[in-house]
Amino acid sequence: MGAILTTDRLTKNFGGLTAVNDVSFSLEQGEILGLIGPNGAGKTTLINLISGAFPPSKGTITFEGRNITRDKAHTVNTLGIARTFQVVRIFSRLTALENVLAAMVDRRRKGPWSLVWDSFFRRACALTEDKESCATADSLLDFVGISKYRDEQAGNMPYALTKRLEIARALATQPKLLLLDEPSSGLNPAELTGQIDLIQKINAQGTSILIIEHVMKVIMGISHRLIVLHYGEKIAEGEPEKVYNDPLVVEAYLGGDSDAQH
Amino acid sequence: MSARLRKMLLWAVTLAALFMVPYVVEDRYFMHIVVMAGIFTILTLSWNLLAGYTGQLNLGHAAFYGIGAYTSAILAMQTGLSPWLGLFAGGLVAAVFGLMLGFPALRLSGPYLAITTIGFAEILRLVAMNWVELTRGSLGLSGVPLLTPIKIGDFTMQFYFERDYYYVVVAAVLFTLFCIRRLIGSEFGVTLQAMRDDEAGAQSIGINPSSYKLAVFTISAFFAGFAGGLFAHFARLVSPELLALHNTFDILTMAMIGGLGTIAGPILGAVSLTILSEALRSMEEVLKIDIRLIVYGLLLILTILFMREGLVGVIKNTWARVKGGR
Amino acid sequence: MLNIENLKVAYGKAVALHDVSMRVDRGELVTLLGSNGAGKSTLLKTISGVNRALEGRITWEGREIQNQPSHTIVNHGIIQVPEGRAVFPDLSVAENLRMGAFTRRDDDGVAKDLNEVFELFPRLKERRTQLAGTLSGGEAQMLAIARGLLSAPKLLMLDEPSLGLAPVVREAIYHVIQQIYQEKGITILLVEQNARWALKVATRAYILENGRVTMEDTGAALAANPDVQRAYLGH
Amino acid sequence: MVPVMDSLFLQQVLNGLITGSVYSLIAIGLTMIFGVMKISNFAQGDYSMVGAYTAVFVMAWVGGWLGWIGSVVAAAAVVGLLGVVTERLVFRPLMTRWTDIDMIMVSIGLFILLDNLAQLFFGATPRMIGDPFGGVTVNLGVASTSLLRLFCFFFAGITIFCLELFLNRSRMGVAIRATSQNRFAAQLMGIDINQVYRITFGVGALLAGVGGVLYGTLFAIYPTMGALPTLKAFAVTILGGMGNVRGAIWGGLILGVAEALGGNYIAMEYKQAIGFFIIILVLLVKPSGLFGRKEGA
Repeated sequence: MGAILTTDRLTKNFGGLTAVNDVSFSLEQGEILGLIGPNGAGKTTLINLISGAFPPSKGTITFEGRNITRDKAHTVNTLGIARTFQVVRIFSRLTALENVLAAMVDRRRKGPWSLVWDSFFRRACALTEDKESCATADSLLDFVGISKYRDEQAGNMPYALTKRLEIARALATQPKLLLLDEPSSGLNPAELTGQIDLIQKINAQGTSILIIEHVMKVIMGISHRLIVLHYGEKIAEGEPEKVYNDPLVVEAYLGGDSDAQH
Repeated sequence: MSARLRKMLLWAVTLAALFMVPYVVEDRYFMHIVVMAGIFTILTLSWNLLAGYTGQLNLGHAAFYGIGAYTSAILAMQTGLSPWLGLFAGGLVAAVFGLMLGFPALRLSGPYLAITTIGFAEILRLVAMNWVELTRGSLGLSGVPLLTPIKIGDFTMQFYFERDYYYVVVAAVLFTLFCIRRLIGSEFGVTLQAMRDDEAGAQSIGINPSSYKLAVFTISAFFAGFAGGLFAHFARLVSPELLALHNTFDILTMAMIGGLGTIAGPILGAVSLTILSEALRSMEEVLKIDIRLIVYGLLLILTILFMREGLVGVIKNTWARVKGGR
Repeated sequence: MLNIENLKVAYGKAVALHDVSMRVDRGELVTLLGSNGAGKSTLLKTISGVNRALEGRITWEGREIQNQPSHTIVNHGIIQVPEGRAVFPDLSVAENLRMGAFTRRDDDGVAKDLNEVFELFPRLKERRTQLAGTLSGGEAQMLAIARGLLSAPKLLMLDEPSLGLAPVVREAIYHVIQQIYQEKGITILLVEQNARWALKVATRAYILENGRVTMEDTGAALAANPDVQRAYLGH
Repeated sequence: MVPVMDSLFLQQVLNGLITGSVYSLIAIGLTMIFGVMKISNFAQGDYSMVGAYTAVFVMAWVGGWLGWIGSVVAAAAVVGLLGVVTERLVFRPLMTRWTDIDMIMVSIGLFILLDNLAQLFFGATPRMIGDPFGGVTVNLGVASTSLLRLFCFFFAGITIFCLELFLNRSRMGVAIRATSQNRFAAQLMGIDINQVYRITFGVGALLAGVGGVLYGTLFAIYPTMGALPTLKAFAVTILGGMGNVRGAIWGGLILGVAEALGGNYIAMEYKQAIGFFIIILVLLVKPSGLFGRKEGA
């Protein structure tokens, strides 16, 4: 046990706006940590900072004892952090299977030229005919429950399922930590339940998870702990029930009013 | 197994048909056109690798073609290097330039990349025009040696007539096709397409877009340079005209009309447009005007407006409809 | 005045609004609450004719207006003040206001409204010649609202007017909104994060969740409803 | 030696400014169209070509300085109309489902089409626009130039001034600027976006047309002349920041002077490449252009 991810006084400014302000927290090995907060609180920015989409203005990020503050997105992924996006970013002209296959390449060891070499001298035929890789990819599609769409172009899949495809793709990079940015946005209630099950299943396999979610039913049900951001600052942290009833959090969500009674 | 057998049979028939062409058509002018169609097929395939599979619009592709042609010609004329090696040397030198162009291209996209690549080609064209000691300027290098004969036992293959070059160019197209198909089908190809569809998504699975873009620029340039070498030893004349913008525009028109981001598209586009343009040229005697390029421009516009997936898309949809209709 | 029936809107394959029905009557201040991604902005954009409705009807003063082009909607007097203070950064404050009156031909009326707007927002008068991109967040929000007022709205739709503003500035904006409603008598459809304040000033309110209306009542009743806290947090 | 150098230097600067003002004019059209519609129009130089040929015909018909001014007006009308028509037929259908590549490609298609239609109709022989002032030269003390060239410079200036008036004073002009800054907010103001597109494209083409007459007055006119103004206009636009009208004015003058000086002091052969050297440098150092803001997040 122990912290797998730690951020120390993380700050991000965009022009004059401070999107994330002095945020420190740590995520324990095997934990599901929920990240909530009102619209514009800086949740997605925080995930972008951790995943290396852009560097923080101040502060440090440590993953498994290694300082990853300045690492680029692709490096962060090869170290063992995978993510999904608020608005899905799947490869729309590739099939579901190819989406997963693309993520399975062991990029810790292989660069482009090594893949070029492979395509002539290692692989007998096309990647989609490689039984071993396809078996692994298929099992991932099966795991998230979309094997029916294996050979469908991802752009033609129903939206709810592309969110699952994105998770399968992230899992294909064999992450130790998974960052989920609103995995249930745009889903209907029936689809929500499936999504909760899936996230718990992933966690049960030992993957730590940081999840942004605005659907309370999802976040309260699965998080071991919650962090609340408001105006880029961390205003509460702890057990879901405790955080949920924290007056400061209620205030952040419902808004203050000069003559409101507490 | 039968599917595989059918595929092999199809290949055998295609190869046999390709082999027979010079025996059926003996017209030298026609064979000349076919050879040029082959060279443009290689150019179009290589341009499409960049534009169709990584979404990078390179409008300076003709520069690589020219570099390959000059390299191979100069090596053969000044050092006596075998033209066969020259073809690959031309490809390699073009690849080095491709890598060089790749670096600025990493930070640019859309119109910025388009104009930078045009600038790259135009600067090199001016160099070819003005470095007279090496290139003989706008006169060009004439008398580039022919490909040297190949001896296999008692049999000697000479490369003198268009039909001889026809076999070379068919082999070269097949070689290019083989390489590009292998690349596209592999992990490398899937990675490129992933990047093209969503770069941030690609980074999130550990793809470093920069290094892949550099690799594709280099590979794409290699094949263009290779095609340039073929042209040099076939036409025996290399001039700065090879690097001109209109060559790149021809290439992109062929790729778009055939079908961007497919393998069959560039081949279909290059072959059909070459044939079309010859048909139009023969009509010139009747019409008294050259409407070849007008048709090119019109077709390019219409393709983008009404058939985004090009001829390949049209064929695919028609096929699906015929099959569905049954 | 505005009536929405069974509205369905989607972005590509993602359905943003399923079967939304609501109405705004003349002289009302209606509030639309809901968490991030519930579909509030989508609803406003669809009313404004920027997004297309797949199904359902929007009627304005008895006439169907769904999927009319946005400039026609503005001509009807339905004006949206977009989220994030979307002013034109390289136009001056005066030019921004002029764009607000783009569809109007009554120059005298515009001049009169401009004076009223400057009374409401004296700071904008001071900064008339300044580029809008150099304004502070609060000033830009004021400009966005002022620009909306110059369009001569019959219905003013405010999308998250207090988003990302410091508390003091927020209070000022609230004050102005109440002034616009009470003194000018303009009908308002308000999307707001601060549920407590919004419910206090609203005549009626809707709660939107995952693209569906889940509650509807008077502002006071909803404010008193113990479930609202839960509802608003997303149950 | 030094005074000679100096006067040569100033002479080149003057020549550069005159050519540059024409570059500015053509580039402003390009940058406006990019700013409002995000279209990189590679056929922009062909609008100039059409403008130049319009002038050739009007001059043949009327002649004299009246003919010259008449040809500018005619070119503006003809090319403006051409712009409106191509916008409607070629670009508008792509506005809802465009990608950078599609837009660039379709404009390249238009470029190939116009280039070759011109060869068909006008023949390959280069034409000149005759000098209505009969080759009178003006001595400005330190440098001299023909009255005609000076006239071109002032004409470019006046056109740019009129454009600035339009963009800053008229309702539609401000609406065009507003749309280029925030399309969504512009829609909410009741601005008819399609009308803005039409007018922007019309005005953008019109400027290229007028620029074409001036370009044709300074250089030769031939059917494939459009490629150079297109490339120059792109160089200027990138220099000044894509979508930035003021940037294009300065960018044009800078490119004109840089070419004149570079062509004279560095290497005449590479004069046409100077623009490319500059833009490659600019793109590597400051991709948003010398006068550009950072592109918004």
